[in-house]
Amino acid sequence: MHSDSRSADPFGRDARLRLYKTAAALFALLGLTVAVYVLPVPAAWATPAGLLIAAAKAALVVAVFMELAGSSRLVRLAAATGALWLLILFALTLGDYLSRGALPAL
Amino acid sequence: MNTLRFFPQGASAEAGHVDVLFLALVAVSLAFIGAVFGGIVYFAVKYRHTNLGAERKHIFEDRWQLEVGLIGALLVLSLGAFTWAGVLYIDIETPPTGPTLDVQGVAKQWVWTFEHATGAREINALHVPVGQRVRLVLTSEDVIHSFYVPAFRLKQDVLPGRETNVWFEATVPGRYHLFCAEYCGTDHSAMGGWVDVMEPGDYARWLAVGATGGSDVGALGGRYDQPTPDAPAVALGPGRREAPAGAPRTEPLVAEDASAARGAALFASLNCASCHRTDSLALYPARGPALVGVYGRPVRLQNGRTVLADEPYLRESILNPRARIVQGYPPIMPSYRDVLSDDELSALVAYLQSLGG
Amino acid sequence: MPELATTLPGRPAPPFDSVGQQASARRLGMWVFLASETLLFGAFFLAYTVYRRLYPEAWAAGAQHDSLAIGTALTGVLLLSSLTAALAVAASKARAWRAVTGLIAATVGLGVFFIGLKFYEYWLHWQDGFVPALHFTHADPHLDLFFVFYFLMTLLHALHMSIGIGLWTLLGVQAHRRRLRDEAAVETTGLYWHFVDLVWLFLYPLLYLVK
Amino acid sequence: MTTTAPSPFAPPPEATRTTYLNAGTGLRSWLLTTDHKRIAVLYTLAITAFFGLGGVMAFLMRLELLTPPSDLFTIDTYNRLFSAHGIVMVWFFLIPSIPTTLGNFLLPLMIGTRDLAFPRLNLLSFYIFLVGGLFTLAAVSFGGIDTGWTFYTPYSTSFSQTRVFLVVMGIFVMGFSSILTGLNFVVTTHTLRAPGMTWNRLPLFVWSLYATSLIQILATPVLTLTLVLLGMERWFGVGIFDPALGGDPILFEHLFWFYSHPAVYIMILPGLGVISELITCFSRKHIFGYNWIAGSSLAIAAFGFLVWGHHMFVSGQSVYAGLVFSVLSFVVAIPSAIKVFNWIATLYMGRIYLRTPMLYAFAFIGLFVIGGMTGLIVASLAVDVHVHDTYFVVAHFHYIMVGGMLTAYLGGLHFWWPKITGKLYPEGWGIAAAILIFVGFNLTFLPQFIMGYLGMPRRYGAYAPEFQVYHVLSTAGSTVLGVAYLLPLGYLLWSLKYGPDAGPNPWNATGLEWTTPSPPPPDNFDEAPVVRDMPYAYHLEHRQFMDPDEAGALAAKKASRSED
Ligand code: HEA
Ligand code: HEA
Ligand code: HEC
Ligand code: CUA
Ligand SMILES: [Cu+2]
Repeated sequence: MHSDSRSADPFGRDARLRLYKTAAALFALLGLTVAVYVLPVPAAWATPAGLLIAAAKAALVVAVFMELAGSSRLVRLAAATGALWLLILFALTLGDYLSRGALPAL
Repeated sequence: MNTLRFFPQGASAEAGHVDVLFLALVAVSLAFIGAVFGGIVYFAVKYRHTNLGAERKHIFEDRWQLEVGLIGALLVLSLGAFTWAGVLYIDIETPPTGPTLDVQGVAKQWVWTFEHATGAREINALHVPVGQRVRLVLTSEDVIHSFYVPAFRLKQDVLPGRETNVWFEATVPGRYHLFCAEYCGTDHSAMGGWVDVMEPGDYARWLAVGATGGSDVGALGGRYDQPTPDAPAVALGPGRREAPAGAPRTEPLVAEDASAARGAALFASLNCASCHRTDSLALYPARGPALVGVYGRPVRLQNGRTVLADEPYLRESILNPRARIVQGYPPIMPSYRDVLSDDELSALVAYLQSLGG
Repeated sequence: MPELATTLPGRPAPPFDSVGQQASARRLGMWVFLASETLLFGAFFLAYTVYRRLYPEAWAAGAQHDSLAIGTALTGVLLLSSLTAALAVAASKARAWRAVTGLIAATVGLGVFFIGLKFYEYWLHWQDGFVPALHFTHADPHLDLFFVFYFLMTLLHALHMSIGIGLWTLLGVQAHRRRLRDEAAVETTGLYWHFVDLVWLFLYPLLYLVK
Repeated sequence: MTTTAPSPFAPPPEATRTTYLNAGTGLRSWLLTTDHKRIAVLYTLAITAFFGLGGVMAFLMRLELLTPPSDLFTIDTYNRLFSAHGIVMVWFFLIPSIPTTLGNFLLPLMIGTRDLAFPRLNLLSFYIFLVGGLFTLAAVSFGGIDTGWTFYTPYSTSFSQTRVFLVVMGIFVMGFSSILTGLNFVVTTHTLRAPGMTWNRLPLFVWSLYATSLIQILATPVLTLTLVLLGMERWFGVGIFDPALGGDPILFEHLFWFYSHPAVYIMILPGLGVISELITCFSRKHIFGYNWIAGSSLAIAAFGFLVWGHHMFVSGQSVYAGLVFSVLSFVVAIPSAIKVFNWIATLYMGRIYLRTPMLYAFAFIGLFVIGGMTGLIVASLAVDVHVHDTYFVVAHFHYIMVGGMLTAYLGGLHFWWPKITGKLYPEGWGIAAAILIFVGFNLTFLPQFIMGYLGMPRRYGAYAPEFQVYHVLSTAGSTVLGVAYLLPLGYLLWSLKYGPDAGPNPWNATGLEWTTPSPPPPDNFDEAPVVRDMPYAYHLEHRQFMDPDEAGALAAKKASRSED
């Protein structure tokens, strides 16, 4: 039931190092975002790339900072449900727009 | 006069198909409803607690085969019904291949206006020939309306800012209800008229003579009383659009009376106040400029110029609002060109002139 | 550190039998709430997507008025605050209250800085005349639409931030006095804070990085 | 009628017990309570008031519709009436109805715990609900709203001159109450079940509340956001949904129905759960297909999110989207069918007692099937092109919402009335009212199917004369219905003072809530309960008879039979 599978001291050196490393990775990704934007990549790529990197950042935040990785199945289910329902909202709505040609295809 | 009906008239090629589908669905539904009601009543009697003789060999565990079988059977039945209805829907929604008779339709708060290829226009009435595919190109000037002719089993929402097409082929001459089926404000229930399905010869004659038909401007009354065929009809003949502004029309819609009071009534019935405040108490910013004291006032336009709000400007603002846009406001005011007679326009302008200043 | 999480001190609130049960209920409750929040912001992102694809030029034009530097700085500040928040949660589990107090203070500070910077940016937009309702000339309704989304989305985000700052402040004061009424609250507030941060991670490319 | 012979089921004479009702006195002890049972009572009062309000508006509408022209009220008044009727009934009566009253009261009792996981949050939900409701009431009283309950744009954002903003704020606020209640229920169900209360022993009512809560949590935020956008557009004149400013009204429809279709399952699932409890109890038989009924609640909750576009078949949505939404609408009906099938199978070889709650359960099943089957008819694309926005749809949803959910609510209220109040309601009156409601209901809404297919559009305060016959029938029916609804109000209140004491378990029903005294003590159970049996063990010998009178009568009958 409890998530103390990850041994020892929650605020010990190892635990803190893990958080620092994650933060470092996040900042690296932020740098990458800016780089992709200012470098001469095709304009159409700017946002997709930005979103992709944002997704990577989000995954890190959720897995490490929010401790989803070490959480109970139930908590992971709750998180997954939110994401899945968001997908439903997007898929069926945009499905309508795209299939009647009201939006330019992606 | 009104015979009691249980089932609507059908007057389009599709109506019969829709009815057959509907009746089949009703039959299936009745079968299920009958089974459920029957089952309840039968069991309630048979296994009533006082009925001690009934056999009660309890079965506690159901078998999954039973439930899965039920799901399977219902799935098959449902998919059958879906397919039938879907195919018919596609049929209704797909543009016909052959030539069509095109009619433009404009919906605005509580009036339908149709314009035929010849330029003939009519209000709250639509004349179409029997046996010919008609394509309606519909748009709205304000909110969402819905074009609904029950006898054709046809309905289509009409949206502002885009064109929507519908197709139908009338099969039986006669006069049928036209309704607005999407709630659109105060006089939603009055936003209707009649569809006249005519023999092709009659239709041609009607077009040539100068269309006769719809008898009233939506909001102004008398919507469901079927006009007798020889009642004085209003001519909104071909080419009305070309008539020079201000030229007197031969058959005015309503008796002449240009008083500001009548303008006030029009202002209310046309719902101008939905955009133009005549007081300052509203909780939210109005969509259009306040009209109190507008007459004779300089007005700053979108393009930076300034004009004097004289009578011609007021007329133009109502007939062709997009010609000169007031600064700070979106160009959303609909044109009232097709709705107002000249007298009504004069009455409105008189009313505006009377508003303070 | 001997016994942890399982035997947190304190007594559980009425319906619960143990503090552990209570803590896991809190955690679940917050995650369920965040699932709900996902749909709240998600619907906004959906509307954004539709209009963005309808009016790509207006979007590109609008985003030109944003400052890449400010947007990136905002993102950096938030990432940093996420780190301090995560550290605060970890410290609270170790019951290292001094550290908790300091880390919460840092988080609050970064959050306030974020809001401040955000409002500075609003002020810049105000000077340029892009504030919905106040400035719209309706000359280019599609551009207006971009700014409607820009303002409403960032304001909704800022509102969430402010709530988070409020919660942190409350906890920070309690931790400072060593009188935390409910230790699990640090963890749930942390979850909330990270989620709000995560929303920004998507707002950043969508509102600033448009070409 | 009943000579007060000491009954084995009556509570032993005791010194006045502490119950949740007398545990504290004074207004404060009620208004600041965190006891889920008291909060349930507060909700019951509030939603009864809202129902009365919505019902009176419905009746005024029906009066107006007696004649074709709009003569009783102006057309603007009529438009305000049906809008307020729909809004009040949906958001302030039907959505909170069963979950916040019976659900709030019973969930902790049924799973064997002291309270919901977050008792103070529960009280907060109530006040949020109340604030939202009063906001809306104020708006309805000062100017009203004339957009219908669907707020279609751009009419609602740019054209309506009524108090759209205030009403929308009210519903916006109420939405948080809905989300928080759902959250509370979900967490409670997961974390606070009594020892032995495994998922496959959970009462079916709890399963249905759980499924309902999921919808409340996942759908309501989308409504919240949509209303915010609507309010912003209206307040600031920015064009989010108004095409004149580049907005898209169809997007509004998508967002609105993404919430509002799942919301119709918020409005029916708790009712389905209540019926499962009633059917098995009054058949004195184990529920048939427990797993399937439980699972179908979850299936409805999940699939219910995939069909919202069936409200938009003629809106200008793409034909392909229409096809997808239609086929999924057929699929979502199947879990409902599973439930109906298993209920009927439960009756089979049962020992059926036609008590008031059972009559409501029967009425529910019948009317729900009519409403559901006509739901499938309107889900059939080509037919919906004709019947969309006609009285056919109005009849469809009243059959489910009034014939279904409201009936289930009344059935549940009668069933648990003894538990909630400790008093028995008068059975004869109960049966009479149930029958009268059934008759009045059908007379009101059956004619609407016919006039709907004839082409009578909805939201019409004035209509073409040929529909009048059906409108007159409908109005006549609503009069009967209105009177019938007043009956329970009367005799239930009467029973509070004059009703006989109920004892802990007047129905000899299974379920933890019946193991504690009625009304329950403030902490629900004197001893923490432990569950050892399967649910609904009505087949066991000691569950067979409902009350001593009946036992005696049956024994006598048996005896007389065996004699000849
Ligand atoms: C509690 C509320 C509730 C519930 C539960 C439902 C349930 C269903 N509804 Fe209804 N509906 C509304 C409330 C509800 N509805 C409202 C308020 C509106 C109008 C909104 C507005 O515009 O104002 C509406 C409108 C509405 C429409 C749009 C009509 C239109 O505007 O044109 C459609 C279209 O598909 C629809 C379909 C369905 C279906 C398929 C179900 C299904 O879930 C029904 C499932 C049940 C059964 C099928 C019965 C049991 C089954 C059997 C006995 C076995 C047989 C089964 C099979 C053959 C599969 N509903
Ligand atoms: C829970 C939902 C619910 C309920 C219970 C009802 C109940 C009723 N409804 Fe309603 N209805 C809706 C939800 C509901 N409705 C919705 C969502 C719409 C769509 C709105 C829209 O288009 O936007 C609608 C629309 C609607 C219309 C269509 C209007 C139109 O399109 O023009 C009609 C017309 O007949 C109608 C009639 C009735 C009737 C006769 C009842 C009867 O069942 C009511 C009977 C009750 C009474 C007569 C009250 C009796 C009690 C008292 C008098 C005691 C009062 C005092 C206290 C308790 C303090 N309703
Ligand atoms: C949909 C909203 C809307 C409706 C309905 C509407 N108007 Fe307008 N009207 C506007 C807007 C917006 C403007 C300013 C922009 C423009 O000039 O087009 C305007 C401008 C005007 C002006 C010019 C005002 C000025 O200050 O120069 C007049 C006169 C006017 N309207 C009269 C009317 C009358 C009369 C009616 C009813 C028959 C009416 N309007 C209905 C939105 C509306
Ligand atoms: Cu136009 Cu309703
Ligand atoms: Cu639906």
